[in-house]
Amino acid sequence: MDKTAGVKKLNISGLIQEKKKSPSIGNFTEKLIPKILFGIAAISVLTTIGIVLTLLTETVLFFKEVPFLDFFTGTKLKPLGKDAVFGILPLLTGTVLSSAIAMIVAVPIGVMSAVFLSEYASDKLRKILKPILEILAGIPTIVYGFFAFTFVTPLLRSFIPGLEPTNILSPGIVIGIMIIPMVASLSEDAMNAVPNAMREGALALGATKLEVTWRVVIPAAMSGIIASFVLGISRAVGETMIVAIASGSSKNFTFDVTQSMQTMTAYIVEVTGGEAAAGTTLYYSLYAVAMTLFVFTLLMNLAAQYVSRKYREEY
Amino acid sequence: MKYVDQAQVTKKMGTRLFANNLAKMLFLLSTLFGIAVLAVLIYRVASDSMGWINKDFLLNKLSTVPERAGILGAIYGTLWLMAVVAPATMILGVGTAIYLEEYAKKGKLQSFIQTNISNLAGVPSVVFGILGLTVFVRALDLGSVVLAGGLTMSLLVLPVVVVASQEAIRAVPQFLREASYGMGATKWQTIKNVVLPASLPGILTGVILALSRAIGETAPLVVIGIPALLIPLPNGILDKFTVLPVQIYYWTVDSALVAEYANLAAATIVILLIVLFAMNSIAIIIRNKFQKRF
Amino acid sequence: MITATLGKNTTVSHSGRQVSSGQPVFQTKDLNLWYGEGQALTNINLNINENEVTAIIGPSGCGKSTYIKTLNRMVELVPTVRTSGEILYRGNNILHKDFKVEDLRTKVGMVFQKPNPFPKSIYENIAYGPKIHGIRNKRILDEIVEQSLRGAAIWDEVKDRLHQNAYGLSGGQQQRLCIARCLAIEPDVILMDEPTSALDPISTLKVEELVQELKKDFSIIIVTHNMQQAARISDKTAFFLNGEVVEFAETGKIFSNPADKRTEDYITGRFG
Amino acid sequence: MITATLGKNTTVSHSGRQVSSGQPVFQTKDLNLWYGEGQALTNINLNINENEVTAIIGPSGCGKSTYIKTLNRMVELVPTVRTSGEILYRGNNILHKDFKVEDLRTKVGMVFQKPNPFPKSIYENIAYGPKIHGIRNKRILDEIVEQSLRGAAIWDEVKDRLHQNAYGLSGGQQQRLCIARCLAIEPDVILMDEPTSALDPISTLKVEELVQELKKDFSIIIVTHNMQQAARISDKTAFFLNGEVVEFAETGKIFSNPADKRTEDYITGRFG
Amino acid sequence: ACGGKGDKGGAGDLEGSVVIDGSGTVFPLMAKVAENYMTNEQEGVSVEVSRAGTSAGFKKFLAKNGTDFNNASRSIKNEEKAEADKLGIEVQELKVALDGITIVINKDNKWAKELTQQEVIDIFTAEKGKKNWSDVRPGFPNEPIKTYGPNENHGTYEFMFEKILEEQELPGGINLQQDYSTLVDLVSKDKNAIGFFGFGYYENNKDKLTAVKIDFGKGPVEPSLETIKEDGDYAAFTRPVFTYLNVNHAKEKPEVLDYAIYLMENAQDVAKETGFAPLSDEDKQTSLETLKAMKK
Ligand SMILES: Nc1ncnc2c1ncn2[C@@H]1O[C@H](COP(=O)(O)OP(=O)(O)OP(=O)(O)O)[C@@H](O)[C@H]1O
Ligand SMILES: Nc1ncnc2c1ncn2[C@@H]1O[C@H](COP(=O)(O)OP(=O)(O)OP(=O)(O)O)[C@@H](O)[C@H]1O
Ligand SMILES: [Mg+2]
Ligand SMILES: [Mg+2]
Ligand SMILES: O=P([O-])([O-])[O-]
Repeated sequence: MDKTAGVKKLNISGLIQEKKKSPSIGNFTEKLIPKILFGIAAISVLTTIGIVLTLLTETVLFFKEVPFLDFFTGTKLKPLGKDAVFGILPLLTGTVLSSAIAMIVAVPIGVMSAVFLSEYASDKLRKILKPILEILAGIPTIVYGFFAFTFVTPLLRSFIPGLEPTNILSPGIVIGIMIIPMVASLSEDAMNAVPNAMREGALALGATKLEVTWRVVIPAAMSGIIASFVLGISRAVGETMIVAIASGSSKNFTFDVTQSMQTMTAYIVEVTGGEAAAGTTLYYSLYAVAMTLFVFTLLMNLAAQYVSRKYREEY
Repeated sequence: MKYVDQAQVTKKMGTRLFANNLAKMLFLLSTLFGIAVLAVLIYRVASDSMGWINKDFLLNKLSTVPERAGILGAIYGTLWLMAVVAPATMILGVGTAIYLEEYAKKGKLQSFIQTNISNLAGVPSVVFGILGLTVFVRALDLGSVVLAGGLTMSLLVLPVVVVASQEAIRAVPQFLREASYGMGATKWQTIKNVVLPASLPGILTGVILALSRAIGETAPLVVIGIPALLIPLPNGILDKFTVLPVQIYYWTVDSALVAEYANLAAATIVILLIVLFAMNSIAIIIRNKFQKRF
Repeated sequence: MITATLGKNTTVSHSGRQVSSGQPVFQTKDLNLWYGEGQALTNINLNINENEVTAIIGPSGCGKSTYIKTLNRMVELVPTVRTSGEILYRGNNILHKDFKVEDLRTKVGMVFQKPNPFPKSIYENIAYGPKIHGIRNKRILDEIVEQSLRGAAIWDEVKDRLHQNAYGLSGGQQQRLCIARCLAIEPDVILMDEPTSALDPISTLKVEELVQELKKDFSIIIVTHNMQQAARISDKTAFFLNGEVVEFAETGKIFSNPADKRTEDYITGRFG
Repeated sequence: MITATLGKNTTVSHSGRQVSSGQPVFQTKDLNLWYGEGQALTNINLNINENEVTAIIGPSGCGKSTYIKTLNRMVELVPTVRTSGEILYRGNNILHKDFKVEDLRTKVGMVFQKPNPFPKSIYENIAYGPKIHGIRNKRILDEIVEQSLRGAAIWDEVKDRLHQNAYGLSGGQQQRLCIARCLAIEPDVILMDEPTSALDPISTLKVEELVQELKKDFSIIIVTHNMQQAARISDKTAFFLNGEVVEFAETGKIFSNPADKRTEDYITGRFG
Repeated sequence: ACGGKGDKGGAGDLEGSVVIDGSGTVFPLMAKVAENYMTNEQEGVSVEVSRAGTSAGFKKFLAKNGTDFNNASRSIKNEEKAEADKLGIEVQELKVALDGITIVINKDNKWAKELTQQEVIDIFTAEKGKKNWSDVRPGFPNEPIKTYGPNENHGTYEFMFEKILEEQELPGGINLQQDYSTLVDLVSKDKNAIGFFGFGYYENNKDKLTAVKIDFGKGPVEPSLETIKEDGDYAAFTRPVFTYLNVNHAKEKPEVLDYAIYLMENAQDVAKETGFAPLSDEDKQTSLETLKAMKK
């Protein structure tokens, strides 16, 4: 081939036709790829199915040995030893209390941070504060666990003398701190979505910023804010390492937050970390607890999606 | 007739403005609260680790003697875990995203998969641990090795990668696809040569964020079972392993026995946080550098 | 405390306010305004009188909105804004930093280009202003709501659905609702920034009639792109160009016999 | 394999292709097209000839883009599209479901309204087409790149920066790059959808000259809003209105002596 | 290849892994031996040690592909032996060292530094209703007793329950924990706490805890490496600790047997460091001979 491009021209279309004739797998690939990709996409669905199936099969076995009602109304949990008793209420109270404490911390602070960032802070300040808050969200939970155990608990014990060395209060507070960025960022998104025209309308009536925020912005952003709470609860309920480290493993049925308590997640960690020999009731109880946890968080997530979709304000 | 008494309004204005200023302070304090906690946390960890982070700590294997203990095994374990999680999430996450964005018809199936993914994102990590224990460790009989941990972790962080990749793919302008189709390219050629390269920065950002999540997760690995004492370094994905956060967990729990373990835990936390900050910075750099090129 | 007062058709003004038409409510003296580096208003001098409708016209970007937003200091929502000069509202310089904007805005109401009701019920929209200003009594609120809605000529259309969301109203109704919301705090002056530009002709007509009605009780400053509208409803007209007041006079004079060539060019549609 | 053929200035056509000017490349028969429920094209009948420039004009929304996108079936990217009728490309019905669109698009290139280079180097932009069609040889690719860039009259401007990102080029250069990219697969027909509407006058002129040049080797169909452009560069002109072809004739005739009243109204600027 | 004391240098020629679970009491000793083995003897062998507790460990030991060793702070039960037979697992008991159940109290507890054996039993059992310290002995403060101990996964729990408390019912209020570290922590932070676990966990946390001297009838005895002997003054609370070897594994995997031999040869030195009383030489030699016999 002589190389004087520009004078002599390549017959490109000829070249392309030539290539086309040679047997190619192109067509085959083209048909195969979507199928492969569908298979890959199906894995996420399979994961969910996998979770449900593994939990369900063993849970069913569990309920053959422990009556459903006894499990959900039992206030006594003594999973080890000869005369084991399985009542989930101690775990439920532990979970509910730690999540409730977490929300008591996270909701006001999260929403107030969101208000500050979205309504009061200048652009410059927001650009500095937000990423720092986001760091808080990216810290591994084990680090919070360490923090709760070695710092927050001793700190609290210095002015709550009755506080046990492991208790549900301290991890509850720390879970709350961990959730603050999530509540703040989702609530702020919701507030940012409120059109400025609405704020102007209120300001023009002589409202102060606080009145605008309280009576216009927050009501208008309510669905998003509530969704952030619901997701926060779901996170708090599912949180594991902080409670595993800092709340102890006492299975007493109590509402005293200064006491050591166990959550559903910490129970799972304790039982799998110790003994999880297949076939025992103890082993099945793991799945029953996990199933309860899964159903609970699933409902929460669906609720959050529902709230933010259904009650999205029309403006 | 007037209902609004201007004099009254003016009189009350002071209180209202005071309330506003007070609230503003309160809101500012709330925001600073989170930041203050972060500062305290970092300060505590840093001061507890003071003097414990050195070359030996990074290069020694685990030991029951605090002065000799190092985290090389946990670093190896973390790296091997990433060697499973990175490709697995990349393939699964990006594949799912491509399917949902480019191939799936908008409809029930697509929105079902989409809802499923956002629900999966909310499943507690211990539940993934149970799934990994039941399926990978027990049913597939892998044992609690890197591969089992890695696959468990991949499923856990999958939603992060899927959502980030979907956003990145959606951000590729339609006109680039048209340009490619216009040249006679097939759909897959277009995706491979145009869509994926253009969305790569966004995808990478998502993958890095997912990996940094995986690096910090503890619960699922504790659930699938990691020995309390494991000294040899893992040399492949079928070896037993430990990772940084699990090492922190054991040292924190045992700090009641050996006080110095708390320092080792703090030192390991510092290393872990440095790794995570570095990863997140890289993600931010990639995002900023390649943003808005079209 | 609650005395039945003026219906829609009475021409008596609000009790308790001195009525001496022609008295200035706003006196603007050498007002300059910058957004960051860019000057948006230059040496504005303008007196706005009580119980008149003052129209502000001018091409897009000439500073009309900026000017009326300065009158209730809403312009400050843009963080980079700087001003010099004075604006006296009934004798007090509102640009002085000690002046309380919330007070000012209670007396100087504003209606925006796009209707912006709150995502609340019609009732709550109207009651919002009185409530924040401390009126809590349900009976009084009820009366304020009715009076304001009547004042904005929308009472008959909404009286049966007071507790439904305001977003169920048509655009024109929403705009009159916003006017009613403004009336509910019984302002002294009402600022309107192109209040009809987002509305259909019939709704526009209704709002225009309403403005004519309101002028008996309030001083009104209205920005409009629509020359005919300015001619129809205003007593005085100010023509802005590039951030300056080119001409300010009786509306009749501006439209029939403008002093400035540029005014003439603009109102005859030669630019803008 | 590689046969040297006609240079830039020869009027002989590409080897291997029958050249008998006036022979139809596209015959459209009773084409109807719907987006979902809305019909966008109605009973189109149109023959497009080889080595001619065919301009398509008409007011916005009349279906011009839809029509030329049907010619390479790009219109199918909208999932709701349905068609009836036939389009024969060199005798084969391209609307038939067995027809391979990729083959069609290799022969029928397209240039879009907004320049849309890939976010790759200039070289890679041009090499993209040949590569996906299986040409991997670096030497051949080099030649194709040079030849195509020369063909699009942009070689001299970019030859020193072939490996820089195409987004560094000006809008006009980008558009010629896109034309070059299209030439690199040596299509038979080139479709252009308002190729100059995003460009400045000088770039527009360059592209117009290029079209004149290209017509020697390719059949060109160009959609334009610019009547002068259609008159300057096209041989035939089709006037579309509401999804129908109102008139299709020699460009000279359309612009000097249109048969249809609506065509006349349009080209004299009475609507559109 | 045998890893005797002779060939030092840590460059052993064996490869593979040894999996050990079971007793938390034995864990510190076993972990140290394993660490020494991996650093000094066989670098190629991975010895991993966990601490699920004796009973929990037996469940993992007596399973298909079970662990190689199970550490135990009690001897194997009959039902566990039966399970081993059923699975065809040949089990070899190896006595490793001696431990004394140590009753610990908070450092601030200045009243209960000495208790009689019966008082200990009363404190940890329910029927006697000793809810407050003052119920135990007049003069003790009128404050609630908080009892702590390892949970049912642990051999220590069973030893306490079966041997010391003679299977009397434990009160519901006892705080049972999985991890010994947690127990140490809880007792060290709770003034009214009283708990029990192996001597080693006390020995290594002397600064945080006080060990109760027990009066077995001949005056208070403090647990120590001297008193914890089979014929020592603390003998009533003394128990041997074991590790159980899966002999099938030992025969299949040379590293398992090698480790067992290393363990028996070196455990006694490590025992003292970790708070265990050493075995008699006789016991040690018997075990070693049994193990060496497996080599063929
Ligand atoms: N937030 C802002 N930041 C910077 N410049 C602004 C801002 N708002 C307005 N401007 C500038 O100030 C000038 C006057 O704007 P203004 O909105 O007052 O014009 P207008 O007369 O109301 O125009 P229109 O008729 O389009 O509403 C314009 O040049 C505009 O670009
Ligand atoms: N993706 C689509 N979905 C539904 N309708 C469409 C779509 N694209 C175009 N249409 C409709 O089809 C008709 C023809 O559109 P088309 O884009 O072909 O017009 P056009 O002549 O190219 O206009 P313009 O000069 O503005 O580019 C229009 O009524 C348009 O609204
Ligand atoms: Mg304006
Ligand atoms: Mg078009
Ligand atoms: O952990 P244990 O020694 O009590 O079984």
